[in-house]
Amino acid sequence: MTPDLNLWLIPVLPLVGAALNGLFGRRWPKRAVALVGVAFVGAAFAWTLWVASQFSHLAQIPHIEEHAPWITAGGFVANFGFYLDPLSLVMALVVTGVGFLIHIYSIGYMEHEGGYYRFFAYLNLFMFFMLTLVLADNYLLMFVGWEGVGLASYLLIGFWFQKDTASAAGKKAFIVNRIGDFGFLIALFLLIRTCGSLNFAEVFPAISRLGVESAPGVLTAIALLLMMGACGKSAQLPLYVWLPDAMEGPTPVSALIHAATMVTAGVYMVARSNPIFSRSPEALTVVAVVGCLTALFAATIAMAQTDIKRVLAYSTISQLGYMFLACGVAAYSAAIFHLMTHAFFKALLFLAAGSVIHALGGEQDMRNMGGLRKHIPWTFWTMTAATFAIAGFPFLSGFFSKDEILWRAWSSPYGSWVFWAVGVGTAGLTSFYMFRLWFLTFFGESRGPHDRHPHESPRVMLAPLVILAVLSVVGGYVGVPHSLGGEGHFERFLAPVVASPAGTEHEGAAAVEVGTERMLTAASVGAAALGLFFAWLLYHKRRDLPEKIAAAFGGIYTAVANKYYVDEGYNAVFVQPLVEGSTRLLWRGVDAGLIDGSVNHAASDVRKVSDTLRQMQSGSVRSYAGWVAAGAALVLAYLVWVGAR
Amino acid sequence: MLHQILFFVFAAVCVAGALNLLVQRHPINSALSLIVVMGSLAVLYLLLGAEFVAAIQVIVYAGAIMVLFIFVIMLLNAGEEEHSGGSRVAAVLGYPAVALLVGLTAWAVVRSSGSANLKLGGFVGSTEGIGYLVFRGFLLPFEVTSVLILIAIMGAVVLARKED
Amino acid sequence: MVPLSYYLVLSAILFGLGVTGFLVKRNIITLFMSIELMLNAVNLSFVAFAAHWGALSGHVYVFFVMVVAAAEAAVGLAIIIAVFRTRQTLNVDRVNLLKL
Amino acid sequence: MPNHWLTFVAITAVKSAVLLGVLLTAVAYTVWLERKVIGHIQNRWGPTRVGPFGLLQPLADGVKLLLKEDISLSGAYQPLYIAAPILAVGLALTSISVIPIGESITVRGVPVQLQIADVNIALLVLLGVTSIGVYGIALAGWSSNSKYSLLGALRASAQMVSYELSLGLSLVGVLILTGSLSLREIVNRQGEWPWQWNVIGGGQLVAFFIYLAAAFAETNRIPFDLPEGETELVAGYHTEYSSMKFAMFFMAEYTNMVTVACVATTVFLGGWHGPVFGPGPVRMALPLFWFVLKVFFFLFLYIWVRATLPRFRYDQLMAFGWKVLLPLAIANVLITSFVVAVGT
Repeated sequence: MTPDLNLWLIPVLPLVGAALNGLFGRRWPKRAVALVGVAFVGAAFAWTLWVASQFSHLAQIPHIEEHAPWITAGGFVANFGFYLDPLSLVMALVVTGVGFLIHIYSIGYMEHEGGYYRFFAYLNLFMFFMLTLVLADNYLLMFVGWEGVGLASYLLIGFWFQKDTASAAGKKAFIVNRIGDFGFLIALFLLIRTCGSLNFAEVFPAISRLGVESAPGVLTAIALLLMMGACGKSAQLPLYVWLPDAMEGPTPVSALIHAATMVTAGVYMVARSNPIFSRSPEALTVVAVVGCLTALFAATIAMAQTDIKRVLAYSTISQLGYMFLACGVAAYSAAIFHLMTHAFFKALLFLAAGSVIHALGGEQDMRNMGGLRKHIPWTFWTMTAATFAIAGFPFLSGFFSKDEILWRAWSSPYGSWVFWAVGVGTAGLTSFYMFRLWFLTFFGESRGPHDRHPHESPRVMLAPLVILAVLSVVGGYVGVPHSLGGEGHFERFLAPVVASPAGTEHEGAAAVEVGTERMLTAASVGAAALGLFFAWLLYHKRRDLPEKIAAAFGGIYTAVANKYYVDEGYNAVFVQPLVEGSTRLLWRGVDAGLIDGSVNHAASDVRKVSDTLRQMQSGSVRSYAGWVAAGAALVLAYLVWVGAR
Repeated sequence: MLHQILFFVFAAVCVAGALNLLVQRHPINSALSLIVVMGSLAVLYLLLGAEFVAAIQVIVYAGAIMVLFIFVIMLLNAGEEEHSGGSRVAAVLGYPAVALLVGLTAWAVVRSSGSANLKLGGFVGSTEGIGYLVFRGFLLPFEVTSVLILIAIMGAVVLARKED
Repeated sequence: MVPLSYYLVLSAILFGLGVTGFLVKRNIITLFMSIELMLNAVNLSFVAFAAHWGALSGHVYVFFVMVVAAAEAAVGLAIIIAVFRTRQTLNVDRVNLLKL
Repeated sequence: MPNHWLTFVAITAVKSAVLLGVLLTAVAYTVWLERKVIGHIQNRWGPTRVGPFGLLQPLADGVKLLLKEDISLSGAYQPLYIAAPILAVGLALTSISVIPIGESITVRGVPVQLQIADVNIALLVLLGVTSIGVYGIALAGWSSNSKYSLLGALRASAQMVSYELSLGLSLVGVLILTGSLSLREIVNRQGEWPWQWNVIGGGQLVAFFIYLAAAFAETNRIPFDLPEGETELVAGYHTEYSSMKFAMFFMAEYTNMVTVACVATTVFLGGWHGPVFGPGPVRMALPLFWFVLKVFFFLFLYIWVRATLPRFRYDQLMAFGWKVLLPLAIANVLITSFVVAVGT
């Protein structure tokens, strides 16, 4: 007998918080709002921990709890049901844990902002949808969560809706996500057609019965469409453009939604759908290529950004690219591992960046920072931990997870040395731009106004930083790879979910190539060190060099600094034609010409006809009587005619 | 024989009265002609054995409704009808239509009724029978007409009241 | 012995005269009288049919027609008075506009 | 050949002639009676000069009226001006024809009813004729082309139409009790003694008074004589009439009085019923005597009221008719039908 874990509590607790804050928070003091917002998320976290503690006792994996029927149409059934397996457990822990920390951080960060209750209500709402997404036992419910986090993201990006850029960024995020969702929806339709169900418990066995596709078929189509959805949600090429703009939202939002959790939903979804992807080599290749390109592409942009949050945003895109690269080489556990560590250190980075911004009273431009090391030591040290972690320095969390991915990219049957090379190059770039950020922010002389007095953030903000810093440092030890003397706990834990169909990679790779793996590790560490060195050289030692380099590579630099003009390109290729088309064709042509025109013409025609008919309405009673008499005579004549026949 | 004589006499009076209604220019003469028509119709009703109907024809129509007409004519001091432009529609459509109506009806009636004859005293409608019918079978219509009358009274009062 | 059709034809003639009156006459009151004439013509056929079928309901119908005629006369004459009050005329040809 | 239609015509003609003669005489002497009674009430003698007790006065009046100049008005609408009095008197005389004044008698083997026409729906005929009676007055007033006449006529028609309702409804109670519209039936239902008459035995006392009031109004008698109220309208609808035409209106009014009295007698006071006793000829004559006596009582009441009550104001007249008499009459009908329904 499987114990009832009441999984529904995990998403619903934040929903209650959202409802309370949303409905009544306006009249409550800030302390009460914060308490409600944090308490319900904390409760969800606690419940998740309890569930995790019970996990090993579960008789059956996955553990499914059905609550109520939702849609029953013909043979198709979708229920409100929750699905617990190692994957969703890890995700739920990450989401609730990191979410809880960020909620605490927000208490301090949002202290002086208007709409305090609104912020916490949205944040709780986000938690609800995110947990629904993670715990759903079918694609449809997952899609609800998927759309819901999009909504929450939209609301939070546009939290400062008075700012044009913020509301525009919110709309942009929403619209770009729509494109991905469109693919996701079609994938769901195809799934229904193929499997007759959207329940994971029915879909995956059904998929498993199908063989690996030798030529692109319906599974490839489904996988690619799912990937399209993932691209939208997880900001991959070509749909990544919304994420940098999303930095208009408050920093905790950037940390929670646009770094740690929501944007990883795509990775989660791909990992969740691994039975589908694994049966379509072409789709896997596409995923890997997209991930690879995104990683490299975003990293290059990050190098030239000056806004601290934008650097982190492109970094996020780049790291997400890593995860997709892992997925693309069927190393789902590596992807999830990196997802987890990334959640720790990227959340930490954002929060620390928020702390910096907080310290400087809203300054986000790194060119105006510098020398903050002494002023905000806690922030500095936690940020240092995170920077080293993301750069992949040995024995920090990022090192293990990134190394795992790079190794898989090399060794997996779907992998190739190209993926590895790009990965290593990206790792070097990552190291470079992160240390650039680090040096620009904390070292050298203060470049800001002289009357600036940076102050350390309150404890309520520092506590999450410290916790996350610890996690960033040690978080990788749950999944130390074999080659580094680890046990691969994480991988084994996730194995039941992401077992590859043919069981190809694991056995073959393990013992034979330990040497190769060690070599590769050394290469990536070298790349990271190189990145550190150049950053030190350019942004600490020789401050004049960057300008010279920028001048030397004028065109390329401008292109990179302007994000390769992708936004402008999209604008010219997609947005302008649409606007023009709607203006010329839909508005002037269809609406004004056809719809309004037909209405107007109908009116004027009716007027003409009635003008003619009006002549009958002379107002003369006797004329009316004449008509009536004529009508009566006609009726009578007809009746007589009928009768006489 | 007697029936035929009486019928033709009073039918002639009826038609003459109706024609007079049309010919007379003064509304009061038209009204009196109409009273004559109604009176002779009452006689025809008697011939058809409809005593009660004949009586209320006189009481209600001649005695009440037409009094109302006369009253209004007197009140408004309506003079001779003036000649005003005719209605083309009435002339072109109306008169042929009337001719057609009467002609067709007469033709249809004569053609279909055949040799159905009415005997004098062949059927006498008792007042009691009508009472039973009205208060049993036609109770609802009867009540509805009472409401109608009430509405008409109120309508007449509202319409004819002088606005202050 | 009078055939039923005599009564019916008489009824038709009276009705036709009523319609003609409505078309010919100009005085509103006379128009009303023409309507009454038509109603009477119909009543005649009711009574004739009642005698033919030996059914009293024909008489009841006449009774109802009279009730309706009375109601109509009351309201109609009230309207005539109202019209005369505003337009000082009873000629329908002068009363062909809704607005004064 | 007792059943031949010629016999019927002959008998009817004779009856009509006799009744006409009696009626006109009665009318004439009602006038005399009125003058006499009012005279005495007002502490005068009334007519005394012509004949004993002025008994020949009506004859003299008739001769005078006949011989007076018949003024013809230039402004009058002649056809109706002439037709109106004829209509008035004709209708007045018509209505008396359905009133039964006694049981049928047998003359030379032929049964003769003391009634010109025994109609099933006599009461309806009476009401019909009464309602037509308005036209005489209305047309007279209108055709005279005189404002007094017109005002009188307008008043008269409004008043008569209004009170006709109460008049008719006051009779409905009796009709419910009797279950017939035939006056003969109504009389036969009542007994010899006053407590067997409809007015008391039938519980129609209220109806009787309603009828009384309505009848006064219908005949334009004081206190409801507004159509001819001489102090305000000169003489009302017959202001412009003189000579025989005036006499006709005069006759019509008094005939109507007699008719109304006869109807009251028939419907409420038991008709010719009364204690019958004595030898054969007396037994034959008594019913007729009782009938005449009751009618005389009624006429006396008319005169008495005329000498006693002042005239109503017009709005009072209308208010009384619509707000007092009509509801009372309706209540009477309801109560009577309820009692009858419970009784059966």
